[in-house]
Amino acid sequence: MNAVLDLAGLDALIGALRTSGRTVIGPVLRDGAICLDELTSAADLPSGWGVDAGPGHYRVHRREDTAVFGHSAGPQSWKRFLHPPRRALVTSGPDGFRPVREDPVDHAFVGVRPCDLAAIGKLRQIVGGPMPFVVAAECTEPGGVCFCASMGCGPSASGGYDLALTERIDEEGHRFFAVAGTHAGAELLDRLPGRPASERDFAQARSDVEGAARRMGRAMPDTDLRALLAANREHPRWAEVAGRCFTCGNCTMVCPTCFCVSTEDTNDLDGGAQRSQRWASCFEIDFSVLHGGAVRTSGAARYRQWMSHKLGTWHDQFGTSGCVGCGRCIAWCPAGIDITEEAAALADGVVR
Amino acid sequence: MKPGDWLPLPYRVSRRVRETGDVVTLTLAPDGRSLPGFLPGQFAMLYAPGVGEVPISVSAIPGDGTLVHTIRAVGAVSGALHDARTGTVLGVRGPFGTPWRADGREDLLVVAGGIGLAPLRPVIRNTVARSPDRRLVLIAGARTPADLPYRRELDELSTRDGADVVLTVDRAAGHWTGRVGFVTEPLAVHPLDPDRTTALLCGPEPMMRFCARTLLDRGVPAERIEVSLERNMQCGIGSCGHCQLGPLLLCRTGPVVGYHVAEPLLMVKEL
Amino acid sequence: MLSIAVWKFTSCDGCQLTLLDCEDELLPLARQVRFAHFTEMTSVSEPGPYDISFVEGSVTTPAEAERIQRIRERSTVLVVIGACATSGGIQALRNFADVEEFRSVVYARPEYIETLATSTAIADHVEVDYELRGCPIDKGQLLEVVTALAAGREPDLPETSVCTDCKRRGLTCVLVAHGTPCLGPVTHTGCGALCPAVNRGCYGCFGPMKQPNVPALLPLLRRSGMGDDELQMVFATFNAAAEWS
Amino acid sequence: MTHRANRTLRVEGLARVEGEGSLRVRSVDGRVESVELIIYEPPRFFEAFLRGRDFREPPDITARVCGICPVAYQLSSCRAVEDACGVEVGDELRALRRLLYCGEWISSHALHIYLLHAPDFLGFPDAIAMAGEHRGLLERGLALKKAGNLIMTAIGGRAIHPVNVRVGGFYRVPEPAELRALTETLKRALDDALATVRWAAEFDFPGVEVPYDLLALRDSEGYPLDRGEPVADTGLRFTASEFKTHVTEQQVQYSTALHARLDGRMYLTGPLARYSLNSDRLSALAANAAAEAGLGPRCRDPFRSIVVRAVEVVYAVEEALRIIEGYERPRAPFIDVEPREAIGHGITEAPRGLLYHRYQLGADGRIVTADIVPPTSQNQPAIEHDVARLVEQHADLDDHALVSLCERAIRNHDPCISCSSHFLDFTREDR
Ligand SMILES: Cc1cc2nc3c(=O)[nH]c(=O)nc-3n(C[C@H](O)[C@H](O)[C@H](O)COP(=O)(O)OP(=O)(O)OC[C@H]3O[C@@H](n4cnc5c(N)ncnc54)[C@H](O)[C@@H]3O)c2cc1C
Ligand code: SF4
Ligand code: SF4
Ligand code: SF4
Repeated sequence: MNAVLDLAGLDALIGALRTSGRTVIGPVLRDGAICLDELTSAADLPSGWGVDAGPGHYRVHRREDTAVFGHSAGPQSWKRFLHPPRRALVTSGPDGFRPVREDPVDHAFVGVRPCDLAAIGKLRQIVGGPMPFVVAAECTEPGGVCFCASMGCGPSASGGYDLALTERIDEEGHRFFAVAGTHAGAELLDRLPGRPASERDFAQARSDVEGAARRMGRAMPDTDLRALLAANREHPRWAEVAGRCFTCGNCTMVCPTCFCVSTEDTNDLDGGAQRSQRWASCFEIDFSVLHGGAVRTSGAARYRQWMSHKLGTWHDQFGTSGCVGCGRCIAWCPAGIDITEEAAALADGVVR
Repeated sequence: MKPGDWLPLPYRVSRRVRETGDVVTLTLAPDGRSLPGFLPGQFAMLYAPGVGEVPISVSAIPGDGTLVHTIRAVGAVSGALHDARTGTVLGVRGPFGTPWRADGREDLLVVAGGIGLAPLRPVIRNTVARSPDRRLVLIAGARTPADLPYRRELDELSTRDGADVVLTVDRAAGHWTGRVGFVTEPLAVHPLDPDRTTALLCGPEPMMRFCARTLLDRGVPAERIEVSLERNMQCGIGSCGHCQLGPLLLCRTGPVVGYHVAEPLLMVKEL
Repeated sequence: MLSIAVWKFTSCDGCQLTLLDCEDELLPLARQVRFAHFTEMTSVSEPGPYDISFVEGSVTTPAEAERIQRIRERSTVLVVIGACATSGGIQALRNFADVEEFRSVVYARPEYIETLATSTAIADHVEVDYELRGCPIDKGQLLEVVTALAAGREPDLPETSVCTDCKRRGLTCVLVAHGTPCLGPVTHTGCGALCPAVNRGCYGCFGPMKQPNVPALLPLLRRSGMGDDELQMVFATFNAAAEWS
Repeated sequence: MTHRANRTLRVEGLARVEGEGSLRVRSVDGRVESVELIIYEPPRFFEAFLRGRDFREPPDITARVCGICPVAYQLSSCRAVEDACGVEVGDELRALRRLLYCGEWISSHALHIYLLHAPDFLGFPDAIAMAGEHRGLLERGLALKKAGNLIMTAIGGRAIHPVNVRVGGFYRVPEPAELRALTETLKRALDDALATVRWAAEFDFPGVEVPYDLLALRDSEGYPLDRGEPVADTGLRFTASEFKTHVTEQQVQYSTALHARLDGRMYLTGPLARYSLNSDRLSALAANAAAEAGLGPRCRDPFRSIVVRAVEVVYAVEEALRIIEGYERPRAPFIDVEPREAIGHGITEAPRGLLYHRYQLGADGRIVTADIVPPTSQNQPAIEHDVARLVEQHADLDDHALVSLCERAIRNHDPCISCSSHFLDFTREDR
């Protein structure tokens, strides 16, 4: 089922999701970036804000139009809500072990870009958890660090959403071509104030998204990445990247699929203890610690782990790539290290 | 995250046997619900409440619902487990990981270093109990004679027909009249039939590499050499990411791995 | 009951004040531990030995160099707290200057003042068991050390960058998104990314992380507007004598 | 009874004061010959290494002088640098600074009242022992202290060495909601503060009056915190830039802190001086609490400083509530400050009294010279004098009792020894 919504329709969509008891999360402008936060209405969306992103560089800028989804991936990802940065697991005390039960939050995600939609799928494959209601925003405007097309994860949403919107602003106004992906999505769409979509609406939306595929800022080399990384574990490039890499862990933290956690105990002052987990990164030296020391101490080994896992061994472990091409790790790496460039260097046998 | 996966079951220490100066064997009895059965080579995540949780293999499988673990105190958590008195409640999750593939009829060669004997002990016991005619060679090493666990059992084993027990230590001390040196030395010369030998190795990584090399040189194919690998493990269910060794997630596709898979990975520094 | 001693060397008192800033925890804590020596808080002073000694401040006088030895001998676990104790603190700026000149510039009668030419970390004098970084230390980390040691576990004191906590908090990177110079990528975490949370770049008060890649940061700091002088100064303030590279 | 003609009293390691110091009193024939408050806190040379640093650095650097009153250092230094650069922040940013300062006053005073000073009056070695019998009391004190720290954390990022203060204002100004979240806590704190005044008023006071001149700031409106002009009860009044012509410092052999005089006379700064010169500027509620506690318009009894501090806490909590209520987010978090070749002075009222900063800047924005006079070095001669008088008046006490009385006399002034040792006059004064 499809329809065309205007901004009021989008607002009604957010309103309807809220009335159904869901916490609606979507993009908002905060601290000079497009962040993810609770939406109370469509007015919270970053209308007219776009993004310039490059390696180690990100700036929001005013757009010429009032598009609300006209920005590429920001500093946060939906991982924050599906796999929170810190989470209590188990408490122990005189009465034994108990799981920490959090009040389940019924989330609705609005404005999920196709790369992130793919990421949600990959992440949930590993960490599980309830599926939120997802309103995808098809990508009509990729950013400077995007390469989802070359990862097969965009720019069009290929499923996993309840509703998918394609935003368009032209002489005919500001509107969203909406497609339902699930029964729940169709039912909701049915209740929204929109008009039925025409063949033309459909064609326009498709051509906008196809156009986006041609405007990706970057591309992953077209090769068997898994084989490439497996074959290059001893490549001199690793030591070279290590010269630029801070091992600060930013890339893994912003990556929408990096799932690693460390567990820790905390003791309260009355004899009880709590076991909890927090986001971890393979860039942390302690990550690989064994009695006697860490396995990966050099920056080169840690960078190799990250990239090889994302692009290579993820296939062995989970049957798919760990990268969706959202480009966050490129933009938010302070040093601007570019996973596509590093892959290309391996593929071409280049050492800087 | 499925919280159930992270929720330990309470087990009570029902027996505590001192093996060496820093090694004990604990028998744990379920304090309520019990976990599914473990296979030799598999491990549990043992939780010392408020201190931490670490992977520990089963060192015997009594079959009565109890779990037996042999623990060497090396740090805070293993130290707390080692110190747990009878009656102490510990948390247990499991079973996790791959078992030793040692059910065939061919000769069994078991090579262990130090506490590495613990995960291999169930295989030895099963073989003795179920396949009395199967040839069994055990080569075990330790730093000093006092660090060799299960001494009585090993002595008993050595009297069994068809079982060769070779013990060696890095440094002799006390009344030791046996061998001094690395396990690779007896391994290089001990009679074995490479065409019908399955080798199981457990111990420090360099030791396993040297032993595997020796066995390959003697003609045992990599596919019939198994090693038990160690990496940092925090979940046991493949979702914390710490135990990666290249393509492997050792809590799931390990810890027991065929040497044909392990070798190329172990050759890479800091993988 | 653990006996705890708190010692002051050359410092500002801020790190030990952190203990008194544990307003909610102080009374529950007092049921688990005994303050056997803590001049800022109590007139009681026991001779020791102590289960845990917290040492604030750096060594800047011959008497201090003497005193830390005696404290070490009487302490089972010795925890150094704060930038002064872990790296010599801001007063270590003298290490790069002429202390005689400092002394005469500041004092009318320099001969009255007994001071060493350097301000040094406690670990330069005795063996240290745990290190709490920061100028000042973080209250949560302080409680973590006490509760962990009381429970017999290893304190959880990550040695990675401030960035990891900045991201866990969901903050926007000020270096990437605002072009604000930030030492987060090379600074030891533990503060909870306080500065980025107020749109400020980290100025490194927790000192260098393990294996900091400072050379890689310099061009970025330059690009975001820092001159050579500023670069010099930003690494030479609260942890001037720490190993930034 | 050990009335001895010649005696030496020693207190090694004064407890429940901030920093490290000791006391030596020598008396001959019942007359006190010398009192030495020995500050062996090693010097840290702040003024020396500030030379050559950037003009934007003093707030962060000088905060590290003292972990108990970092905000005072940050704000005195900001004001001095801004003075040198010829700028002043607007009312909105000033209000936020004042709010931050209220936080420090509340926290620092609550610390002193409950954890350091009250055990003296109730006869305990420390607050934790006191809590053994009066748990509720310490809980109230800690709650009050926490309220102050919450204000500092909300604005400054952390309570000790806040990260959000800069020359010209702040790095980030809080959203109104972030501050209003504190209102409930502060309302409870106001009740606690009032209860603190009533409680402290009931203590036993030996009833002494000090003779020194009193020096405090006087603001054009309100009780002085973040600005004002120095005034003395002698009628003396001068501007910040004249501070060093009236206040002179001298080095003494036994201490790493300098001793200050006001036009050659011994003087006191801090709560007693502030209150005595500004009691007309208290809010109605605070003034009322003071009156009920039996404080007149002036108070010269250092033992009663605990009551004065409690009154100041009432004022600071009320002031914080007032500022939060009227708070609107300033348009910009800071004003631009361009360096120039000039000298600037800044004085604010730290919890312990006047804190003076002076910076000479070069045209390139580098600091040429720096001078800082903290409250404790100004009060040090007066503290010693207090001790001397007590020893003479109570010569009949045994050593133990006399020593503890001396210690109390010192604690009355809440000396911050960490601060005082770090500031010695920058210019050479050989006398
Ligand atoms: C599959 C497997 C089976 C094991 N079986 C046994 C056994 O039967 N008996 C035995 O005594 N030991 C066994 N170990 C080793 C044991 O897990 C470590 O000795 C233990 O984790 C050390 O933790 P600690 O806190 O005491 O020491 P620390 O050195 O303080 O370790 C700190 C942390 O590092 C991690 N860590 C350190 N060493 C290891 C390690 N070797 N493996 C995994 N994580 C580690 C843990 O997360 C630990 O909490 C096994 C390890 C693995 C991976
Ligand atoms: S590896 Fe980089 S581009 Fe790929 S999904 Fe992660 S953050 Fe995005
Ligand atoms: S790249 Fe690193 S942090 Fe990310 S999932 Fe893989 S191992 Fe974990
Ligand atoms: S962000 Fe950096 S400077 Fe700021 S508090 Fe943390 S460690 Fe200190």
